[in-house]
Amino acid sequence: MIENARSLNIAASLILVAGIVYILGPLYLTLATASQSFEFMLRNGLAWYPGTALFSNMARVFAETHIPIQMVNSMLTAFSVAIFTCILSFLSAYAIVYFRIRWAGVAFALILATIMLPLDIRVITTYQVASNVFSPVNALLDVTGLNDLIANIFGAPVKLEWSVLNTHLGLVAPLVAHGTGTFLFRQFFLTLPKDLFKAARMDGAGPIRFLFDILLPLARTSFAALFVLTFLSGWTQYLWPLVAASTPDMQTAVVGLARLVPDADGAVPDFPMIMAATVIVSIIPLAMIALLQRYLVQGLVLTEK
Amino acid sequence: ANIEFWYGNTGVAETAIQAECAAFNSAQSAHHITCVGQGSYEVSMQKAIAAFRAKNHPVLIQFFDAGTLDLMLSDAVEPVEDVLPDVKWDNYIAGARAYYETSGGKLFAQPYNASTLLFYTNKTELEKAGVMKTPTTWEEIIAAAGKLKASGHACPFVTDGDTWRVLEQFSARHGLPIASKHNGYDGLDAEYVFNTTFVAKHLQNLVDWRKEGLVRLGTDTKAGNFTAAFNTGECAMMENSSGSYTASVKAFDGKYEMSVGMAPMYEGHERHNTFVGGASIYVMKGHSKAEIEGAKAFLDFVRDPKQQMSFTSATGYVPVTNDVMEAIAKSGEANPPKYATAAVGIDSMNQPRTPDTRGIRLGFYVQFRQVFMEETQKAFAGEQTMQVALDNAKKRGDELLRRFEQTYKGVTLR
Amino acid sequence: MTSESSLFNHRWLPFLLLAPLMLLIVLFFYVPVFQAFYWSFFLERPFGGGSMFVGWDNFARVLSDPEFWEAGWRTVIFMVTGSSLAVLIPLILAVAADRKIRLALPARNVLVWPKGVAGASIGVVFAFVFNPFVGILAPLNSAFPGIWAPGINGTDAFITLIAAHVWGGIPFNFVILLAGLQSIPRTMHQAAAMDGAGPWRRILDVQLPLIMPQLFLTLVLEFTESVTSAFALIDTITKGGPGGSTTLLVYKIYTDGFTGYDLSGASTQTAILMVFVVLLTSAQFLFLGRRVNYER
Amino acid sequence: MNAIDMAIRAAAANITLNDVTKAYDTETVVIPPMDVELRAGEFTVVLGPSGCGKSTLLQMIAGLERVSGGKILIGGREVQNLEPKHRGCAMVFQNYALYPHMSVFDNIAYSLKVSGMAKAERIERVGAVAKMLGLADYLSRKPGQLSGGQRQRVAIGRAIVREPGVLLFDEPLSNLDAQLRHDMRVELAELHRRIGATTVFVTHDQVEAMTLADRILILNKGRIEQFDTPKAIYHRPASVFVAKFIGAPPMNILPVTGDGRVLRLADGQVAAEAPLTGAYQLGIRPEDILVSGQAEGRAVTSTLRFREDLGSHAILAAELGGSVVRIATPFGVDIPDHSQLSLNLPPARLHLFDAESGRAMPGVFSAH
Amino acid sequence: MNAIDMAIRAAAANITLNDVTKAYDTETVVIPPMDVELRAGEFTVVLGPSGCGKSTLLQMIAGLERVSGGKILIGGREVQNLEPKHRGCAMVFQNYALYPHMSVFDNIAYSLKVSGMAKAERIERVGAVAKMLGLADYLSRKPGQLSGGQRQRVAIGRAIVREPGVLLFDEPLSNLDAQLRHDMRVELAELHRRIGATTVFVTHDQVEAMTLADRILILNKGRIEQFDTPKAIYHRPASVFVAKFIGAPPMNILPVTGDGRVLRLADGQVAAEAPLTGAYQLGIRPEDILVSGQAEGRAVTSTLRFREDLGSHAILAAELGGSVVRIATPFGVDIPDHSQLSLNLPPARLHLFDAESGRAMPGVFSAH
Ligand SMILES: Nc1ncnc2c1ncn2[C@@H]1O[C@H](COP(=O)(O)OP(=O)(O)OP(=O)(O)O)[C@@H](O)[C@H]1O
Ligand SMILES: Nc1ncnc2c1ncn2[C@@H]1O[C@H](COP(=O)(O)OP(=O)(O)OP(=O)(O)O)[C@@H](O)[C@H]1O
Ligand SMILES: O=P(O)(O)OC[C@H](O)CO
Ligand SMILES: [Mg+2]
Ligand SMILES: [Mg+2]
Repeated sequence: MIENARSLNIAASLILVAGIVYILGPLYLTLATASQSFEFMLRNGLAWYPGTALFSNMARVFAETHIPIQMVNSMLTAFSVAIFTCILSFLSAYAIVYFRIRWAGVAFALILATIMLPLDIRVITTYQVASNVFSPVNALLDVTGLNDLIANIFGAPVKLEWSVLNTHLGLVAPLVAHGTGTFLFRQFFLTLPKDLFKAARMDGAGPIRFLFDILLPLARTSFAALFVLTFLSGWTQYLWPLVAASTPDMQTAVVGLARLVPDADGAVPDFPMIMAATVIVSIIPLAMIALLQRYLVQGLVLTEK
Repeated sequence: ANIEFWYGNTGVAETAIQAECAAFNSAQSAHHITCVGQGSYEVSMQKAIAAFRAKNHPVLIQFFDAGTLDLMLSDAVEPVEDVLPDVKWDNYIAGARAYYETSGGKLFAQPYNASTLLFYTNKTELEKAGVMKTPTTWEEIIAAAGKLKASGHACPFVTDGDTWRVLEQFSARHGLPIASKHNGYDGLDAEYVFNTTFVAKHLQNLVDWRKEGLVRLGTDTKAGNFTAAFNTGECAMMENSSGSYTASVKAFDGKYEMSVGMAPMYEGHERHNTFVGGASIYVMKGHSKAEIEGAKAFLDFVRDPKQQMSFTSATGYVPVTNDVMEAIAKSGEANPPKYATAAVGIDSMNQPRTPDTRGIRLGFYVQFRQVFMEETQKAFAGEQTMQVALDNAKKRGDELLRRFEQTYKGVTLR
Repeated sequence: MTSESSLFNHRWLPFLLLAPLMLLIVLFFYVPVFQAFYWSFFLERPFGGGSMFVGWDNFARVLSDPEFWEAGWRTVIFMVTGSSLAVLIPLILAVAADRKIRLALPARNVLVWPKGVAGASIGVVFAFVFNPFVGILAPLNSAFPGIWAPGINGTDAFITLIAAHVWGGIPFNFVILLAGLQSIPRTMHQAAAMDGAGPWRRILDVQLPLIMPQLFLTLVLEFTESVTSAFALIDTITKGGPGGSTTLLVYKIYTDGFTGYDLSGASTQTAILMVFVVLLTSAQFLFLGRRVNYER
Repeated sequence: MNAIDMAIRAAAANITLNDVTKAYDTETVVIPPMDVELRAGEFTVVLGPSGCGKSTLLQMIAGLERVSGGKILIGGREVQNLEPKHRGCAMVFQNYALYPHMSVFDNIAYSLKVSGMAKAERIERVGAVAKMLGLADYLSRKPGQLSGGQRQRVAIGRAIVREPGVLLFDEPLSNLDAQLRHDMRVELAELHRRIGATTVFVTHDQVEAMTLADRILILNKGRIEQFDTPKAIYHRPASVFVAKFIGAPPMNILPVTGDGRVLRLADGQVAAEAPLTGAYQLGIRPEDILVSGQAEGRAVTSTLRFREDLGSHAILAAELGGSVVRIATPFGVDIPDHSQLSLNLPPARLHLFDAESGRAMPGVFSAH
Repeated sequence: MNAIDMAIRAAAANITLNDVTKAYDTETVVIPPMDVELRAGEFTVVLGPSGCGKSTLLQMIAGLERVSGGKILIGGREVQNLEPKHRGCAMVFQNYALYPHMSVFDNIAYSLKVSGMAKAERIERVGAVAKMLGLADYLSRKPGQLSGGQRQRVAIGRAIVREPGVLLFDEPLSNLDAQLRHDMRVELAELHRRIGATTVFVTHDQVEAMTLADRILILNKGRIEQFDTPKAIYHRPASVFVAKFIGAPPMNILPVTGDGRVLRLADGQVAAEAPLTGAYQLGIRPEDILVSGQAEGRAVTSTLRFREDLGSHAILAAELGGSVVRIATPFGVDIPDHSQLSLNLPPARLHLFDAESGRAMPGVFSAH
């Protein structure tokens, strides 16, 4: 446009500089501190410039903390959350959009409602369920009186027990029980031309063929977006892994990192090492963002519609 | 059998516990123990409760003093006296027994890393400021603090205002009740009374002294944590658990000279015993015979005087059986610094006892500790007066007690 | 989607496709939600056993507890200040990044990074960065002792939390708002330019009104987000202190439930919080949602 | 001429609809009972305004939409309950609905693959179709890399590769620009001449209908208004609806009243002679009105409102008896810019419709 | 007739472009130096294929796009460096670009508000414009609640409320369906008759151009091919480009060779007499070709390829000398379906173009 927008452009540049500094500042300080020695930190506090101890600090993280094994847990958790969310959401959205089922709307509403109450709010009772995933079944048997019947016949009521706490399954499953992915795929399916479906039917494709031959290849981008999104959110989860895993070896890296700052110990926290751990813990998701930023943005934008 | 043991300590103590576990595993081959650190006493207890509900709990768990009543009524633990009927339980030091035994005199848990509150000074700094005699009373501490301040010392005395330190241990050694019914020993219907005792005055003093720059809170310090502030030399005096002794010694590392003594009294008050602190080991219900056998073996192992001695020397925690002092004496290493806390700690716990200084038997007490901290922190921040803070804490604490009472309706104190 | 022609007719396949997710959702969403409401009518013992029906007692207790109201009030304050800042700042950044300036491209990349940093990680970092003695404000503190004391001053602690919350909230809101801005047709700017509105004025008269749907979306999501994202930050930065001044409801529920073993009270508060969140979200949809959707 | 052509020509099947009805919900009937027969090899264009049920009709034939009642026979076989793939129909969609992730070859071969045909045979069949459609060089491209015209050819290729008895088109040209649309139309016409498949082509563009169809089926709210050759539709519209729907500008319709001897316009001028009484609608096409000077028979007077000069001819809009009539001037004839025009309405070019039902009344004027 | 009309008529300014050029980047010149004068009050249509620079030209006049060189004068004032709001132009955009969040009133009043006009005056001005455009009843609606036609009127209202010297339109009708497009065209023509603003109207639709323009400016790759009245453009195209761009179907262009006496088609048939030597392009419009029987002068023989019957007339496609020529049969004249057609090319209707440059060579045949 011809008009002179210099003042605005200068203001915009300044704002962006401020924004970038705000975002990068803490990250830089983290890196700088992570590369200084503990003694340096004791003397000077926060490090404004990088030092040389980054790798020795990192080496200590690997030698002295549970972070390495916890990174493996994080990787497993985040990857499983992402892959299962992608698959289950894809299948459920497929059922909702492409099949004549009278209760499709109800099913979708039930799935979508999960967006409203995040896991953090219902953590106490979710924990309870995770401690015995059969508890609803038991309760049902009790309430319906079936158990009395069973007790009369077999001598004892049915009490099924299966705790998923402190297992990878337990870390993952409640995070997958979420509707965002279904929503995302549903939106995507709705943007596909209906004629594509009809064409496939004319060509003789049934539900399974249509799913694999047409829908799946076309949904690749959505898959990537959702995968990145859920991977990141799986990696960065805090409260759930905090409560669901009770041994350090089952905990995720983010929880392990937070635990590095001692509650009430005599020592001054070893911030250089903690910051080195922060760097290590964040490196995978950050690399992921750097590489797949495009998909992430697509994923975020898609959720709008 | 393979058994698991959960504990809450970190740092020096954690290292010592892990060493002890390793020693146990290498000392015999019948059992194997895995010791899992949970990060803190509170978290350890949370996890234990959660795990127990999920039937996922280990056979041995370390619980801290504050959880005693919750555990006694939980129906989740087997009293150690029942598990190990043949052990000579009266060999355990009186202070620990008083805290962990039922009204019938049955020990519920095996005392493990016992501590009590001690007074630490940085002798070097004190002497630099011209304080030659280590203070033993609050009056002396404040006088010394004044001198330190005058000589330009930024942080004469440091505390974190923790409930255990400023309320429980203070009340005990001054012979003051914390709650009615002898701190709950005589029934679930106890009520808090600390807001009416001398402890209120002491806490008000702390607020005033902080304003004068004589006392600092851990958050006021550069280190951000009161023990660290003392250990780095930033602060000259503190009252802290014997369990942190070794860490402090290591931190001083010849740079400063340190003294430990009994926690300070106010002049004109008769000294009573301090409570046992730290934690003890519980045997959880719901495990196989073999696992119980393993648990028993471990409990026997850690009771061994030799083990206790090395644990004490590694951490500063106090021995829990009476025969250990003799063993230390025999070892010829009776002098500080290695066992410095043992004698003074046991001495402190063996001061004259009243029915109000047996221990604390109050429900949801862990939560109460938080309530107390929350309210007094507001007083330190100047948002309310200390008296209001204590009144609030009492009110909220009583609500906890009433809820506990209701929750365990029909269950009687043993 | 009522048209028969675009649907498969299959009896059991859709059930099969939906079953895995539905099972998980029922098990880990609906059962817990139900359980929270159920427990709020019972008194539970920490180690289990002997749960007792107490009717509305728990609600009466929670609702008459000033701590609950204070935590609730703090939650509202956090939601309002936290989410408005976490929308406002990305909004300003998005408006700036929407312009054709050299910095726009790197900014669009960098501003997404926090999405990869966990709340708990950034909490650890911010706790350090805002440490009154060694952090960035240390110089200020040595000049005016006590001016910045998040360890003792509740307001300072709150500010630290909000700064960290906004930091972590930038990517999502920034991307959505930027997408909204970029979807404004060029001709709309041109029309306003022809009408005599300069670029500053167009921000107010054209850009902001036209991204109302995106603003609305971010605001709604940000509200529920702020209820929950706070947890990791509180747990790593303030632990709810000092003096409970940063104890929001989520954190209180967690500490009451897990640290205080008060499962009943925690469930009751969960139930109340759930109702609150659901009501709030619905209200936002009813009152705001209606106003922001117009055809282009 | 090649094997594919022959096979399709041989397969060409006739389509019979018996009392076919369609209602999406119990309330609104989209297609009331319909009886029609489309002859084998014939090119039928279904024409009608938006929402009249064209696509619905097509999809019922294809099997993409269930019939609510009645029978559909393709090549004498009852098909209304068969799956699409068993009906021997193929379809070309509005935006072609090519599979964007598959190459041209895979797009065309997909239905063969689904039906389990061996690979070698598939390659041969697709090769033949591609050659016929001039796509042989593009087989490995993705649809996104093709021009609009090539895409249409792929869509057609996909449809004919199965050698269907019936080819269905649902507005395949509606999203193209004018030039391409014209070219595609010509190509389609040639293709049909060549392969001779029974074809049903849905559109709402009358030029397409006029130029492609053997017969045009005009739908109005699900009912057949007329089903006849383009010529008959244009020159002998069966109703006012058809008359106004076809032609650009469309036929002028004037309300007239008969006094038993002449038909008068609203302003009393005599439009034509006819021994009728009562209200009627008189139709005349713009190009059939003669402006005075070209006189022939009776003249009426009108006021010129405006003119649009299109170069090849001009369209005049004039007010006559309270209605606006449009007059198309013949090529090269310049009409002076008078504000009063004297118009001739040649009786042979007049169409008469019942005022109420709008049905044509043939036989009143000589042309019918 | 009302105050607004008068004000706009009075403000109408002429536009002069002196050597105006535009290049978006250093490589590609979108508009090479252009000189043109648009007269005050005139309705100029800018016509050309997609990407030829129509919008660019318009936006340079409006001030939305900087000129790369040259001067623009509006009403004699040099404006190329002024902000849009200071140029006295108003613009109507393709999709109208109405502010969806503002009511009709606010949309129209926005420019007045920005310029700081008092509220009372604003209400009055908007009221007058709304009345003139028949929008008075819709002032409180949002654009989303209006029909396409009403939206266009709002867009026009927004443009004229400032009483601009110049009204600019960038393909305002291109997204409408045929019927609405026709109606809007008529409305626009009437509006211009009424307010008489200097108007520049960009389109690539020739019917719009023919029916609306006082003069048509035909652009080809940023160059002016011809700038003249619609009649002149149609009947005296200045180049092959113009000839092929205007008319549906467009003018037939046949390569011919002159031997000094006659012009011969590629197959040797004589197309016309002319004392020329060398290669030329011969143009004739489809409606100007006479099919034998209508004979007049010299005849050539061609082969009929296909015919498209449009009812009112038919288009024949025939092969003549290696090219396809299209012949539009006059209304009502039926051409028998022979495969051999004898065609007359009346000399008065012939256009001759230079084979290389494509420029018209007037004066060779009588019409020019
Ligand atoms: N799936 C459906 N459910 C309900 N009504 C429908 C459905 N599909 C179409 N209709 C209705 O049936 C009628 C006919 O629709 P159809 O698509 O056949 O029209 P059409 O003639 O193809 O129109 P167009 O030219 O716009 O494509 C319309 O009124 C439409 O609203
Ligand atoms: N902002 C721009 N930057 C670079 N090139 C541009 C820009 N805008 C237009 N162009 C180029 O300038 C040429 C003319 O574009 P313009 O939009 O004026 O064409 P147009 O005649 O309006 O086409 P259409 O009929 O498609 O609207 C095109 O080749 C186009 O690609
Ligand atoms: O720090 P410790 O281990 O001595 O324990 C102190 C208190 O007893 C904790 O409740
Ligand atoms: Mg249709
Ligand atoms: Mg353009």
